[in-house]
This record gives sequence, C-alpha cells and structure tokens, in this order.
Amino acid sequence: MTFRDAVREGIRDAMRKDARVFLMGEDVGHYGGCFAVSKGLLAEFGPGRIRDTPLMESAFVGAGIGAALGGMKPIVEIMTCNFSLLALDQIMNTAATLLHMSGGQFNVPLVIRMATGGGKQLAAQHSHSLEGWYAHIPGIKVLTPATLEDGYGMLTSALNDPDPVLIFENQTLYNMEGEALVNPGAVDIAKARVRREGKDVSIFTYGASLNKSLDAAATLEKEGISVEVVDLRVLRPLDDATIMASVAKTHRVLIVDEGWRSGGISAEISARIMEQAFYELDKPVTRVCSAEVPMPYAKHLETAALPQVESIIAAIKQLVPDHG
Amino acid sequence: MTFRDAVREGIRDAMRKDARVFLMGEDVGHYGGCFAVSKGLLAEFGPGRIRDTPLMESAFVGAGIGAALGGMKPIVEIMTCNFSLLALDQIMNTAATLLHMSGGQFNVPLVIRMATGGGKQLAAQHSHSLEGWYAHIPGIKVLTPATLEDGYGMLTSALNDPDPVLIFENQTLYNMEGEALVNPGAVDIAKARVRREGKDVSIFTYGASLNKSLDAAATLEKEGISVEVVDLRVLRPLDDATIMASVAKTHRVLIVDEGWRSGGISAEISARIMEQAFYELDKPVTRVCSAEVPMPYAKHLETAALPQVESIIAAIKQLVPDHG
Amino acid sequence: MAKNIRMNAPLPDHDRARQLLHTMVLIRRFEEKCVELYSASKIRGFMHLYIGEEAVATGVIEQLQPDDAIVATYREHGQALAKGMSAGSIMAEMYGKVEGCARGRGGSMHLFDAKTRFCGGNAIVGGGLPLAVGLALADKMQNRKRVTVCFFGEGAVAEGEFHESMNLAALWQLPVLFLCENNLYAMGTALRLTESVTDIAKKGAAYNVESAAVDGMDLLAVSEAAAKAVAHVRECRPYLLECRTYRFRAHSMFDAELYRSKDEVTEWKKRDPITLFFEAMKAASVLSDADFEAVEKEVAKEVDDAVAFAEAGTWEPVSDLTRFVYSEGQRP
Amino acid sequence: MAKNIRMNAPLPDHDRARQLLHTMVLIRRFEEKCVELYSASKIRGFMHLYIGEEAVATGVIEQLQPDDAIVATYREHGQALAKGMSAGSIMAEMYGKVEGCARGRGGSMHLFDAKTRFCGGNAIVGGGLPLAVGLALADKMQNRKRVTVCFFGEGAVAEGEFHESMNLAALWQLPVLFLCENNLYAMGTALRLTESVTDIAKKGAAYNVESAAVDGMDLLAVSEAAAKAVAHVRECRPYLLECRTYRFRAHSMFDAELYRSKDEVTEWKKRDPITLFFEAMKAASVLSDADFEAVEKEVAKEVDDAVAFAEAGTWEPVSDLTRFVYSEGQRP
Ligand SMILES: Cc1ncc(C[n+]2csc(CCOP(=O)(O)OP(=O)(O)O)c2C)c(N)n1
Ligand SMILES: Cc1ncc(C[n+]2csc(CCOP(=O)(O)OP(=O)(O)O)c2C)c(N)n1
Ligand SMILES: [Mg+2]
Ligand SMILES: [Mg+2]
Repeated sequence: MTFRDAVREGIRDAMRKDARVFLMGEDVGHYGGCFAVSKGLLAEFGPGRIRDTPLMESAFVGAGIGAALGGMKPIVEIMTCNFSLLALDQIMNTAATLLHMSGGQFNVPLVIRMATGGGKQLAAQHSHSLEGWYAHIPGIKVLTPATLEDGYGMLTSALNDPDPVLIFENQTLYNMEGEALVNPGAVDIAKARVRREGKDVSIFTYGASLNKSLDAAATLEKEGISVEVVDLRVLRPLDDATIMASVAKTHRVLIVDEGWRSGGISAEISARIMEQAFYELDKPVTRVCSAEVPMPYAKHLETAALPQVESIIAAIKQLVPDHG
Repeated sequence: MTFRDAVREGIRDAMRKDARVFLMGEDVGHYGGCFAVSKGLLAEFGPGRIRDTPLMESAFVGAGIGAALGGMKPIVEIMTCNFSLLALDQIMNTAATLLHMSGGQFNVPLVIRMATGGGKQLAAQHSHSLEGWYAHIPGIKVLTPATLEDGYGMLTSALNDPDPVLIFENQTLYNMEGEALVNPGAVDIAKARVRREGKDVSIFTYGASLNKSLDAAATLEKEGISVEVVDLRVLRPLDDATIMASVAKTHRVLIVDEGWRSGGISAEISARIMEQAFYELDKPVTRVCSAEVPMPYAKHLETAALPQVESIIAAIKQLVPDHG
Repeated sequence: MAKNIRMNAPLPDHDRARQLLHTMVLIRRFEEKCVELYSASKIRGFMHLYIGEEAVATGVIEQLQPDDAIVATYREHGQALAKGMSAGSIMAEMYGKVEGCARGRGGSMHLFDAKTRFCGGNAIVGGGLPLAVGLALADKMQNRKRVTVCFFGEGAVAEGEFHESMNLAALWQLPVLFLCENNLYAMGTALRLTESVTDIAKKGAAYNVESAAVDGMDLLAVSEAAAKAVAHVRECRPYLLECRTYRFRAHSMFDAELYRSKDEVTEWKKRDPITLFFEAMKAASVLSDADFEAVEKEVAKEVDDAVAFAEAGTWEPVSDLTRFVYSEGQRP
Repeated sequence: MAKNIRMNAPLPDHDRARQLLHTMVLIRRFEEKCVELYSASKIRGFMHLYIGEEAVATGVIEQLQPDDAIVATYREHGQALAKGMSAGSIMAEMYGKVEGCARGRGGSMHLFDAKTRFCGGNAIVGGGLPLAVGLALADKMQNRKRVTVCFFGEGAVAEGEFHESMNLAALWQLPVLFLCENNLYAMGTALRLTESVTDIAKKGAAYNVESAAVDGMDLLAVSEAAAKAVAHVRECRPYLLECRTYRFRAHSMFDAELYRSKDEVTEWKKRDPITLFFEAMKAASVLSDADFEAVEKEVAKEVDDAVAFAEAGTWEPVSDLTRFVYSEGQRP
C-alpha cells in the first residue's frame, strides 16, 4: 500500500466510526482529491460528508472552525500549504486563539491537512515547505508524517485531539510504498522517534527528508560513519527530550529541513540544543535546508535548492572529518 | 519630536520629492491614520495620493504590488501586523516571488508599513509581533526601526530600494520623544548597530525591546556588568558580521525578542552564532522572548508574557553569574 | 432622515415593551459606566461602544431562542447583554478578572459565554463570518433547528470573507443570519468610500440570499424584520438583514472624530432609539414615565452590582499564564 | 448548446480573418506539441492547456494595444502567444532554459514578458486580480490611457479577491477589464457546486461594474464584446466580461476527469472554436481551404522553430541559483 492509501484509510475508518467526522475542501469529492487521497470516499459517504468546497480557503477553513465549535469533527483539506496563506488569519487569529481568548470555554477540535514541499518542478507558488514556519504559532499542533503508520495514525490521533492540529503531508511521499498496516490506530503525537540508531552523529529531520537522511546514513555506514536518524514527527510541540538524548549520545548534530533556512524549524532546534545541550556538543550544530529562493522551475535548479542525499552526506563528513 | 512625527516626516518628504510616491491603506486619510502617523497628509496631498482604502487587506496590498509594477512607488499601510495575515498570500506568493518567477524582469518597489507588538492590553488578535516570522521569507526585506532617525530614514531607504520592503513599527514607540532630526535622510538598511558598547555580554535586540535592553544595561552597569546592546535594525537580511564581531568581543549572548520564542528570529540568531562563532562562546546563547500564548488582555498577565527590563536583567545575571 | 419611527409593527404589550426598554437602557447605562471606568483606568485596551445602536441587538436578539448562537465583533457589549450574559461577568472581563466571562483573557473585544452560546467577540473585521457559517453547518449536519446570527459592520462587507461566506451559506443552504450593522463608518472611513454600491441589502442578490434593510433606530421595525429573517433562517436558508444605524460615540476610546461633522452626529442623536421607542410607547399608552423610572432604577442597580462584582473579582495567578493555550485533558 | 456561431458581428476582411485564424491555430498546435513534449519529459511540472478556449484569448487580445497589460493565470499559453510573445521563448521556458521568457525559473505556469507587458502567469487562483487593479491604478495615477486585462477562471470568482478587486476597481474607477473564462469547471468542481448564482456576469451589479456574457466559442462574438469592453475600460471604468467556454482537455496533465462525462466533452467539441470560425469564414467566402492550409504550414514551422529554439537553449549555471531573489543593483 502507499502513503496515500494509508491516509485515505485513516480518513475512511474515522468516518465509519464517528458520524461527526467529515471531510471538506477543494476537489475532495468529485475529483477524488488533487492527490487522489480521497478517491472513492464520495461514493462511500456521499456529498453530505465529503464536501467539495468552492475556492475560498479563508471561508472553508473558518467554516471548519465553526463546525468544530458546533460539535462536529471536521477534517479540512487545503490542497497545498501554498494556498493556506489565504487562510492564515483564520488559523492564527481564530483557531489558535479561541480557547485562550474565551478563557478555556471554546476549544476547537479541528484537523487541517495539507500537502507540502517541493521537488516536482511546480515552481515558486506551489513548492513551499511551511510546516516549520507554522510551528511558530501557539495554540496549534503541527504534525509531519513520514511513514505509512503515521500517515494513518497521525490523522486518527489528530481527530482525538481537542485542539486544532495541522498535518503536513509531503507531496513526494504519496506514492511511497510500504507494508500494509496491521491493526492501524492512533499513534503517539508527542514524541520524536529514532528511526535508525547511530553513535557518531545525529540527524534531526522529518517528512520527505527522512528517507533522504536514511539513505545518506546507509551510504555513510559503508564508510564507517554511524549516523543516528531522528524523525521529529511533531514540529509543535517539539520533543526536546528525545532530541537532547540523541545529542548526549552522538555529540554532533545535523538538522535537515526542506524549509528555507533562515527562521525555519532548523533554527529552533539548533537554538534549543544550544540552550539545553551546549556542553554535550563536540562541534557546532549544522543545518542542511532549502536555499533561500522562491523555488525555481528548472529541474537542475530545483534539485540544487532542496536538501539531497549528497548534500546531507557532505554535511555529515564536515561534522565527522576524522572518520575511518 | 516623536517617533510618530519622524515617520510622518519621512512620508511627507518622500511625497514632496517624488510624485510617484503615494500612501494607501485603511484610515490613512480622513481618520488621520489609526496611530495618527498620517495626520495632516490628506490636507496636504489630497485623496489622490493619500488613499483611504476599504477593509480589504489582500486586495489593497495586491494593488500596491500592481501599482509598483506600473511605475509608482506605493507606501501601503496595513494598520497592524495582525491584519497582515489576510494579505500574506499577496506578500509571499506575489510580492516576494515576482522578480524571481519572472527571471529578473519584474521587480516590485513596494513599501509596506505596519504597526506591531503588544503591551497595550489589546489581547490575542491585536498584539502579535510577527516581524521575526516574516523574516523567513526570501524576496522581501524586513526593517524594524527603533529610533527617530530610523523611523524617518528607513522609510526613505525602503523607497529607494527596488524590492519589497516591510517596515514594522512597534506601536509602543509612536509616542517616544527624541531630538528633532537634523538633515534627516536615508539610512543604511544593511547593518545592525551597536547602541551601547560593553564587554561582558552582548544583547541582540530590536524594536521596542531596544529601550528595555538599554535600561537593563544601565542598571547592570551600576552592578559592574558591562553590557553591549546591538540594535539589529534589519531582520532580513541579518547582519551576521556585526553580530559575530560582538560575540567575539563579549563571548556571552542574550537575545531579546518580543515574538513568540519557538521559531522566532531569536532562534535564527542563536543558530547562526552556533554556526559562525561557536568557539567564541563562553556560555550558551540564551533568549528572552514572549511567552508562547495568545496575548492575554489582563495587564499583569500581559506584562508577564512580554520581555521586561527585569527579565532581561535576570537573564544577564544568569549569563554572568560571577560578576562584581 | 425621518425623525420618528414608522411604527408599522404591531404594538407590543406592556410586559414585552418594558423588557425591550430594559434591555436598551441596560446597554446604554452599562456602557456609560464603562466610559467612566475607562477614564479611571479600571478598563484598558480597545473599547468600542454600542451607544446609539441599541435597538439593533435588542430587536434582533429578542427573536432568538436560548440555544441559538451569536457571533459578534469587538463592538459586542450590547449583543452580549441582550443574549442574557450577566453584566457582572462582562464587567469583570473588562477589569481583567478571573470572574470575567473569559477569565480576563479577552477583555472588551472578546466576550465569550458557552452557556448562552455567545461565541465571541472577534476583533478581526470579517473574521467571524466564516465561523458563523461553520456553526450553521454543524447545526444542519446534526439536524438541529438552531439559528446562528453573525453581527458585523458595514465595513466588513468589503472583506473577501463576506463574499465567501455569503456564497457558501447560500450554496449549502445554511441557517445563518448575516446581520449587518450599517452605522455608516468603518472607523473613520465613510461607507461611500468603502463600497461602490452602498446599498448593502442589495448584495444578497449576487448570492441568491434573501435580504432586507431596516431602520436600525426603530426597535419595533428591527424586531419585526428580525422575526421574519429568523423564521426564514430556521428553515435552513441564509438571510442578510441590514440595519441602518449610527454610533453616537467615537469609534473607540482613541478617536478624534475628524471624519464626520458635529452636526451630523447631532442630527442622528435626535433619533435616539431609546427615546424614539419610549415616546412611541408612551403615546400608545403601553408604557408610562413611571415604567421608565422603574427601569432606570433596576438598571442602575444591575450596573452597580456589575461593578461591585468586578471590583471584588480576583486576579489570575501569573503562574497560570500559559493555561488555555491547549486544552487541559482530552475532551474531543 | 447552439451548434453554430451567431455571426452577429460584422464580417472581418480576409487579412484580419487570416490573422485571427493564425492565432488560434498557433495556440492549438503549440499546445498539442506541448503534450507530446510532456510525454517525452521535456516539459515537467504542472501544465494546463487552453485547447478549446482559443477564441477567448484571441478575440480579447485582438482589441488591445501593445502597451496594454495582461495578468493571467497558470493556463496562459494562449494569452501569451496572442499578446505576441515568441513561441520560442515560451517553449524554452517550459524546457527550463535560460532563453525562456522567465529564464526557466517560472515554467508553464509563470510566463512573463516585460516587453509585451505580459505580467504573468499567476498560479494562485484569484491572486492576479488585485495585481491587475494595481496596474490599472498606476495607469490612472499617471494619466496613461492604458488598459489592463485580468484573465481568471470562473472558479476564481468564489475567492474573496474577486470581491475585493471588483469593489476597489469600481470605487476608484480604474481601467481594468475583468475577463472571466467560464469553462464550467474549477479542476473537478462544477460551477453549480461553487457559485450559488452561476450567472457570473450578474455579479457585476453588486459593484456597479458594467458586465456582459458572451459565447466564448464564437471568436467574432468574443471580439466584438471585447471591443466594447475595452473601449469602456479605456475611459477609466472597469468592466466584467464573462466568456462561456469549455476546456477540451483535462485540467492539467494529472486528471482522470472523473467529474464530467465523455458525452459532455464530445458535445462541446462539436463547437470547436477554430472549426466554427473557419467554417463561417469559408461560408462567407472570406477564407478558403488554401488559407487554412497555409496557416497550418506557417504555424507548423513556428512550432518547430520554437522547439528547436528550446532544444538549443542553455541551462542556467547552478551557481546562479540565488539570483533574482533581490534586484541586482539599485533601480528604483
Ligand atoms: C481585518 C481588520 N482590519 C482592520 C481592523 C481595524 N479596525 C477595527 S474596527 C474597524 C472598522 C470596522 O468598521 P465596521 O465593520 O463598519 O464596524 P463598526 O466598527 O462600525 O461597528 C477597523 C478598520 C481590524 N480589526 N481587522
Ligand atoms: C488559491 C488556490 N487554491 C487552489 C488552487 C489549486 N487549483 C489550481 S487551478 C484550480 C481550478 C481553478 O479553476 P478556474 O478558476 O475555473 O480556472 P480554470 O482552471 O478552469 O481555467 C485549482 C483549484 C490554486 N492554484 N490556488
Ligand atoms: Mg461601521
Ligand atoms: Mg474553470
């Protein structure tokens, strides 16, 4: 099964179990979802629960907030995070603040899913990686599934959460194949996870960069460098404990993030390591991020703009220059 | 004269000198500007050049971009950064990308001014400090004037810039008094500035926190701690050279920022110091930022949420525990 | 500007008239007290007064059931009182006390009350519109015959959210009443500078949303128009009601009112909704001067009690600053 | 659906008719070649075809002066060609080459050309509308009698930006032509699911913007309606023109077209704008089969040349990746 299938199963099972759950967004119904995630769901659940919206990101996100207040459990799909900018007021000024502004009275059990990331030559307006940037906002949670288990499970857990949860699905992951899930269910959405143990250096990453990092680690192993790869999974709140435990083990850190470098989530992780594990560091923390350009269309430029296995390997070698 | 007057003079002089300059935004005309910055300008320049817009942040920011492309030099005022979320699509997907997407053909000489910051009991939807967050976006520049000279000069320099420049004016600064400007003019918008020399510890800050930091430094001096205070002035692009020079001098760093802590500009500065001056540090870099809450209305809670002279002093004492 | 009210609506009986008068006077006196307290620095931040517009909230909310919902703006003291929130909890909120309706976290612009389904207090112009549509969607999906009323100013009509929300509500036939309080100004910007078509009620046609405009200074006219609108909405169809009104005071506590003439304000004050209503009721022998005096007395006590309640309130401990960013315990 | 065109418009002379045919055929063949090249992976990313809608860009842009501006969407090959951008620079752009009209930075969705005032290629639905209003504002403020045409799909009408832009253009009387290409679908969502009032031209009334709808498959009807609209706009008044058309192909290169029936597509293809126009011109003896053949030949060469140009193009050095994020040198 693919990552796409896993997300679809997550939606389907939630809708079967709980009549309050519904899906709304652009082209989620008749078109089948712009990444085919919701294909088939209209036929199963009908247009009352699989709601094609007009193009109005601000209003349908706001309507999702209202529906959540009204006792429903909406899954709002914003096609891609690029268009979520049109809904940012609703997300930051309403969804993220209602509970606090109301003194604890009005919580917003809303799930917003959106595709994120570059790598498909979609150019400057369709290639943003904004998940790390969203992680700045108090009041929301930010999840970035990178495995089939998390594709299914994070959606499930998000629906169980009383507060607004944003799930960023990297668009290059939808076709990723994996084992069919056995007993899929909710997953922990508080913790990062060590996806590969290592002792020389830690990579902190998430989303599409996880596989790139694992590939880099496999290559480096052959050269005698043992790389620990930590999948952050949750960008807000960050799991400091798992991060610092890994730092304490390897003493060298690379952060890999598809977002723009300045002010991205990579900066926050570096700053926290500075604050909480400075004396554990053998070398300064380094970062491999996206180049700070609106994404160019041309393949070779886009490839150069994004983190790649090669750039990860090169950065690790800088950190562990005396290996082998 | 006040900071407000300085900004007003900047606008007025620019409009007198260059017929292409005009001001548009909500209540900039008949009302006189929601912070009275543009008071009197309607009478001098008329409604053709001091344009009251309807409430439509997305459209009037977009119209500013278009007018800039069409040969004008618009100053677009968004009342406060809280409402700029409604215009984020235009800012990130159009203003910041046009030059690149068009292969260098269409530059956007647009200036966007907005008020920012908390401290006036305006609660969760009117107290954001988003300047550091905006600094994540390639293609724009982010300025944060904290002196009368910069209030006037940054506007002037921004208008001379061929690309989109965002100016964040902290709303608590408008009443700040200072010497009348002699020969006001453009200022450098690439460099940070050392506002107070010191040798024990460096504070990197900007905007409303600058004065708080200077006050803290003055107090600490009496206790024998010599604090260098660096006014970042420009949050994008950051002036690494000035920052690292100060680190190399004092070896201890505190960053003070009114934005939320996680993923704020403070994180980026810390990460850069990690990367560029790790071996200069005697202590890990620390941060005093806003608490990660939607801003509460109640005075005592708001005060506790924002950086204050006391919290700055306390943080410095942590950094220099062995003083005196 | 017609000086008198039209009185096309059927005469209310004494009890109803007295209740309506009570609500309007309560809003008026409550806010007058707020001004005093603002001057005394008991209340801070932005505070927007409803004085002059009382007939709108009073007439509209009279038509609602307790479990109908309201989404309002930062200018929402009137709606909150009319919906039945206690004056004390509102005043305590403006003091920033724990006993406030939002524990002092919201202040004047963010009144909330789950019990009366008062869903804020949204201070982003236009920001409440999509929310109201969503509340209505939830009702429709759960087959509840509830109404959601969304109050907004004529300034909000220019925001994209108005357009998007009207269209969605019409497309999905949702039970939401779009209630435009047209007081002719958005802060200092006159309607003619914000809308190419200044007739707000006409905007419904672009979305197939039934619409009407009503004299917002005429309580019974508002009440009647609202009754019609609410009945329409209860059948799961949106409605746009424009109430033409005027704010007698400045936009907020910081406003030099450079944008309108004193004469204009004076003219409008001649149509004070409380006076108009009471005079008409007196002329029709429904209410007497004694009624008015009694109402004033009751209201004075309510306002005094509210202040006393607020004064006696407590401060949230600073250690609780970060509460309510996320829910405490899971309660999906 | 009327099978034939109405031909109310005056007959064009031979040269004009040939030119119009040329433009439409060029768009068609150019895009057919694009499909081939996409299959061959020479072109990547999102690519949206205009096939079936050629009469709209052709008829509208015929009415423009060289220094009138165009703001378009991601479905803009047709507008770019009609505005006079070279096919080679467009093709090279889609190859991602430096010789492309945006140096390969933009791709199919972001064609730009300062010379012909082709201001993109905006891939955010509705995103171009405020931009067009601003271009028109600049013209008005500088007393230039230029027109800005903003192309957008009927799907964009639901976005708040449509509402805000129409109102602002009307309020400030700006010379912008809002050109709605109503092809009945926004990706896979049918118009009846996106608008409570599906008659787009009717939306103008809410803003006092003069409006009309026209059969977008009928080139001469489009041309005539556009002439009227452009003349109106040139007097500094906005205009909304809805062109009713249909896309014969999928939304983009990834689209299983689950949302519409083959029959519907087949029916619409019977009203192919190129065939309709040519048949009418032939019947009126304005054009002959030989003309068509000659046009096809010219176009074939143009397309071949464009491909050759793109193939011969060069790649931007990776070291230049971060160019054009900020201007090089100050040029305010
Ligand atoms: C999106 C947004 N833009 C600007 C503001 C600042 N602002 C607050 S109230 C107001 C005027 C709104 O006028 P209107 O909608 O007519 O309501 P009224 O205040 O007259 O009741 C403005 C511009 C805001 N709160 N939100
Ligand atoms: C703001 C935004 N939301 C969603 C999308 C994804 N998207 C791209 S094209 C499209 C359909 C637009 O339809 P329409 O405006 O009718 O234009 P058409 O493609 O039919 O020419 C959608 C939903 C987008 N690009 N921008
Ligand atoms: Mg108003
Ligand atoms: Mg369409």
